[in-house]
Amino acid sequence: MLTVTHFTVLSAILFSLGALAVLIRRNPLIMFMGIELMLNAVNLAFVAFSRFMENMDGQVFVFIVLTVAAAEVAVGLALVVAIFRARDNVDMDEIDLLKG
Amino acid sequence: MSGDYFPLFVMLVVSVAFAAIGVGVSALLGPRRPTAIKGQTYESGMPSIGTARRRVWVRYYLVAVVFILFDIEIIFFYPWAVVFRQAPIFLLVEMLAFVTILLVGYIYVWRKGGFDWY
Amino acid sequence: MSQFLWLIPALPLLGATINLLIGRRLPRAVSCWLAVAAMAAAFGAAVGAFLELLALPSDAQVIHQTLYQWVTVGKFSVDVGFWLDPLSAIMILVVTLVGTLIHIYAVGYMEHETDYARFFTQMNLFAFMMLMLVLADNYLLMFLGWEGVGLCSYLLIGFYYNRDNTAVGTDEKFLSPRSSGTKAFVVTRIGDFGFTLGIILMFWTFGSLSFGEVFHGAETMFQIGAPIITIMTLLMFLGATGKSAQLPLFVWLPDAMAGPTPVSALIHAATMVTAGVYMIGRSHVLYELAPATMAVVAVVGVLTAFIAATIALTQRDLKRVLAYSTVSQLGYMMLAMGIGAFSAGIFHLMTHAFFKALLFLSAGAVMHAMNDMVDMRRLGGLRKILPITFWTFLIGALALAGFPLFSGFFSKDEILSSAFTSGNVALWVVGVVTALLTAFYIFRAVSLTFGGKPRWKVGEVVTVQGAVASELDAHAAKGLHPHEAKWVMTLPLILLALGALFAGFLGMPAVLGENRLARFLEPVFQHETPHVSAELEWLLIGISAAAALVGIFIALRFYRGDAKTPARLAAYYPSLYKLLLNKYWIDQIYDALIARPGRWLANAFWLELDGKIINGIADGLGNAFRGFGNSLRSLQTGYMRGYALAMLIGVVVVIALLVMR
Amino acid sequence: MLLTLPEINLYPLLPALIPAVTAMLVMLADVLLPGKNKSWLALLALVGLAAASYFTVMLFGANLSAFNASIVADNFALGIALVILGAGAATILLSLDYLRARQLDLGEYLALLLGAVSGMILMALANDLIVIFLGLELFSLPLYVLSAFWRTNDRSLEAGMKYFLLGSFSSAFFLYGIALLYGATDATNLTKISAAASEPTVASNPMFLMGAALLIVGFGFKVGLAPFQWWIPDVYEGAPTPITAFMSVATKAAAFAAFFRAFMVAFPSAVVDWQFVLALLAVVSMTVGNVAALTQTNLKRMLAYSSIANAGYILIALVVGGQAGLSAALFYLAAYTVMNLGAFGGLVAMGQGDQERLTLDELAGAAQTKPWAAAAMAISLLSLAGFPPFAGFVAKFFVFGAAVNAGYVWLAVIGVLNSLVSVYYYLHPIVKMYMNPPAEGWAQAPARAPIFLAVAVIVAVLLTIAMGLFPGGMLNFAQAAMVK
Repeated sequence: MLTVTHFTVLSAILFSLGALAVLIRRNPLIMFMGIELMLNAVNLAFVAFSRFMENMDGQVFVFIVLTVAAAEVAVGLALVVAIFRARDNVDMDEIDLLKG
Repeated sequence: MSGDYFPLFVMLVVSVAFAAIGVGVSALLGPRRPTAIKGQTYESGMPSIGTARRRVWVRYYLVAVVFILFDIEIIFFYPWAVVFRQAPIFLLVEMLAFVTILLVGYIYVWRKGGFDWY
Repeated sequence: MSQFLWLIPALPLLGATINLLIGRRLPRAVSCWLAVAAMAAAFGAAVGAFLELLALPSDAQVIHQTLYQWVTVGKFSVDVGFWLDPLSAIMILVVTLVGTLIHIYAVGYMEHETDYARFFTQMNLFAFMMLMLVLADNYLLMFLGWEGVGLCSYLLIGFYYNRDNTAVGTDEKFLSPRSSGTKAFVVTRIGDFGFTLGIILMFWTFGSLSFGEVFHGAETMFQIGAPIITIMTLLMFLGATGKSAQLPLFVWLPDAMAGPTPVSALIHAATMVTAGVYMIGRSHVLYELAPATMAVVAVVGVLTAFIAATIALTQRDLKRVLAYSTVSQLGYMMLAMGIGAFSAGIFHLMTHAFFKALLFLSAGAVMHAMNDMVDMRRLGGLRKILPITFWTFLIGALALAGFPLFSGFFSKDEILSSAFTSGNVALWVVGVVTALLTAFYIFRAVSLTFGGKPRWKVGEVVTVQGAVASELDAHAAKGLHPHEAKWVMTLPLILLALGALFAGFLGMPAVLGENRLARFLEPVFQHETPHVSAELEWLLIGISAAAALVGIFIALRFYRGDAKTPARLAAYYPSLYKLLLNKYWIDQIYDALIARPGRWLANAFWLELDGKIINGIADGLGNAFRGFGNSLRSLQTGYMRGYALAMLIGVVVVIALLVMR
Repeated sequence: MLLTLPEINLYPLLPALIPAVTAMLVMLADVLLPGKNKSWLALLALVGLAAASYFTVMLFGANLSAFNASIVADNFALGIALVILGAGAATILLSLDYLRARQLDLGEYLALLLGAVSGMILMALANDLIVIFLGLELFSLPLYVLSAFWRTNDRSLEAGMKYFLLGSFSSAFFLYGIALLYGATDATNLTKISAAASEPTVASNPMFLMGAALLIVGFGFKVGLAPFQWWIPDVYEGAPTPITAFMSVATKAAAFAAFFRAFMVAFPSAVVDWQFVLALLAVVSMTVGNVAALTQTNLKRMLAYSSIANAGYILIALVVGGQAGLSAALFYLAAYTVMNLGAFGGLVAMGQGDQERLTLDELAGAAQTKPWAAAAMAISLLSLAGFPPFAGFVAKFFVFGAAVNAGYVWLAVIGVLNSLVSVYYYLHPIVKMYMNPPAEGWAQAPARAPIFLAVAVIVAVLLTIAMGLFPGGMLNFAQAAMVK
């Protein structure tokens, strides 16, 4: 029988994987996918809690989060494109004009 | 609980099997005489040019982004539709407000030339 | 009048504001005399307030005026309010009177300066801040003035910011004005840290910062020797050691001489540096509850007086002799505070303001005549050429030396006899020896500067070391043609000389007359002068006078005409002479104790430091912090993924801290 | 499924709603109305902000709440809203000539700025974690874009990209925290969370504590607390200067408002011992910010580190908590807003054309070439350094005083020590401007600052002085503000 713990653990694992992607990848698109994975891990947690507590709020939150994620995608892609146009390269390890 | 989903499961199996059998049988029985032209990507009858792995015009990205933004708003229509009958006037006004905001964005993208197809 | 107490600080503020906003566009004379007028008007207002105070009965001699409530924290609030009692009355009179005279002098002294508006803005601003400090009715407002005078001092020391070196005609190496300003700022900041902590502790203890409530609370809540009061007073004294240039924080004051001479006279002799003394006098209720602190104050004071006097013995730069002398005299005032002779300390503060301002301004007149050269080895023979300056300097020197009947004699004698009668014979002995040294070094300066034959030639061009002659301004290029200054400079000298001559009669010892000053201050300090027999008093006066006379005599014999005797002495006791000449290597000790570890720390972080090694605590601390800062900078790599990782570590730490607790 | 109709009362939401509507109007007017010169859009935006301010003031004292208490318009929130509206208006004034000199699009800029203002005010008004998250995203997304708004400038782009990636990274943590708290308490409303947390089983639930910790992370990122401060120096340096000014003050105000409300309402100190953790973060932030600022030569970067340090000071007020902490924080935020806007405004005024004077060497002698901008900057920097009698001094006194009153003497002492250290780097530019000969290549003839810019800077400086000399009125107001 699946309990809320299973979902919590799964969502934690997914969240960590997403965070890991941000840390180890250099391409902002992939890092961004990692962030999306983190958000969706949270969505999973929301849905699971909502289901087990029989409280519909959590599911509504998922919609909100999805919308926010979509808006983030729009902004993120725009930034990636702008950077690519400016320097033909989007490797985050080479974007280090600002430091110190 | 799992009983509720049993018909769904049956349907899934049947549909997968149907597709697999169709493709599999035609692959087994059909004659195969490949030529260079036959091996080309199908482009609605047009001759294909260049490789598929090339850069795409950046305007496509804009279309994609606009699509995502407007597409994602659809998810709010589902819960709205589910409860619509319970308070039609109220919910209609709500949705009108929502759509109006979207419309502002639409007009903005349109006037800024986001849809221009040149 | 009592409603118009605020006018006293407001007038200089008005002057500063006008000069700040439109001073550059005003004609020079308007700008300068406006500043003088602001000071003079403030002096007038101060006299008015003083007369009104005198009219009050002596048991209620306080004018308290609250302008408005400034800040409020919970049930406690701080007002912008002024507190005029005999103590602050004396201070405002001194500040405005001496300030006015120095402003007048500065009109002449700065006549070749193009940036006069900036100078007078800052001078007036300083006067405003100083008056706020003195008139405040609570510690927070006093702190405002305290910080403000520090800022003005910093700005004015660095007034000649575009010069790397202001020491004309000498081979000695001094800090540039900019570095001197920074050094002053940094070193006093250490003291300010203590002062701030003291105020916090006070706030925590009494829930108030107004003088009335704090003193009342201290008297009713605490026994003598209460630890919290001792800590509080010690922290506040740390602030005083910074501001009033006491051991071990006095190192900034000699370098502060890089500023224009009127600044040295006003800020670094007559007024700002006495703020620490004033603060302790103002807080005497607290200090009397902390005998341990009082002992520290007295010992630090007398040691400062002695050490600074010995350093002054060998300085070659006239202004630096006076600077060390200021440190030394401030030490006397601290000694007075430490032994509970508060009114004696304030008395000396007052007389010192006159005679030290006089000495500085006279030295400034010498510089003015000698194209800014102050190395005494190249002066000499100026007695005939600068007669007024000579006589005023001489009067100042006699007062400083404690020559009988001059002002410094009475005030210094009162401190010394208080030390003796309060049973601190050791302090008294050191004080008397210091008095002898004082007389010696100041008459050494008199002899070398004015006596003997000129060690310079008419028409000789003196420059800052390494300067190219073609870069000199027209005046300096003409070479030395010393002559007496104009009346705007000599008049203040004469008036200050009168002050140095006669101010002492306000506080004569009982055997000679009456100590009016102590009686005037009685409502503040409630201090009863211990009754001593006339014989003892005569004896003490005699010893003081003898010390002064002996010192003067030796100096005149040593430096009569030529400088051979000290050279002979230096040959006999080379190590002692060298020790004194190098100011006990105090700067070097700072370097070893603080600067080196700072650099080591920086190197430990694999950092490049800019290789400039400057002496002193300032740079030591600065380097340590800068090293720390650089190591933090090196963490800010610009790589976003590194930031993400660091954030993730932060997340883990915060979770751990919160969940584990 | 049964639908319960929510009570719709938009009145308390007006402070956030009006800027949002104005943003849409600006967008429409920008694209629909003809004409090349769009400067009047700024007027439209300012009118919108003024209207929002009017309703904000009208709402004072009413303590309204709406949307099932997920929006609470109490005096604290409204005070913060006023600060944000003022910062928004000042930013518009600072930006006009900056944008024109760089040929950047005004309409888009204004719409994004107004959107950010709306989100910030929503965050300040929110009493529900999801609404807080919505507000946070609503202002973060426009700010990501605005940071990269000068898109022909590599640094601006880099700032936007870094801000975006790190910002969404931290938002994910924040959201995860919300999910965990939701799972632990079955609620996202702060008041309900507080009620649920009074049960020991909930309060000791690691999920609950972890949720609280992740909220600290999210808020800490936005306000710039160490160790979540990494983005601040890079983004502040790269972003267009008016946007840096706006971010430094308005983001801080909004995020701190929600931070305060979340921790003072949802997690009573008896239940979760967060004071110690926050005190630790405050100490680290103050120290890191001040020490790292010491060696900076670029003023924008220096002010970025200073903003980290200031976040630390304000956090002390949260640790103190209660009425005293709240009013201290509100005053501090208001003071920080005016003095930081003054400093950044002076910095904008220093520029010529699309060239900026940002490093200490470039600023040398500015007192001669740009006397008014230099004076404004000098006063603002002195105030930031905590010199009496400017706003910054009173603000610091207020925060440290509250800490001492509450028994956090050690925290106040560390704060004082830090602010003494900070004096060096604040004074350094002043020394450079006033005590150095002018840098080469800068016009000797003082070019007059554009009128809008001048108005914004003068108002900021006058407020800096007024709040220092007469903090009484502001203070009474701050004390009247409290969370219900």
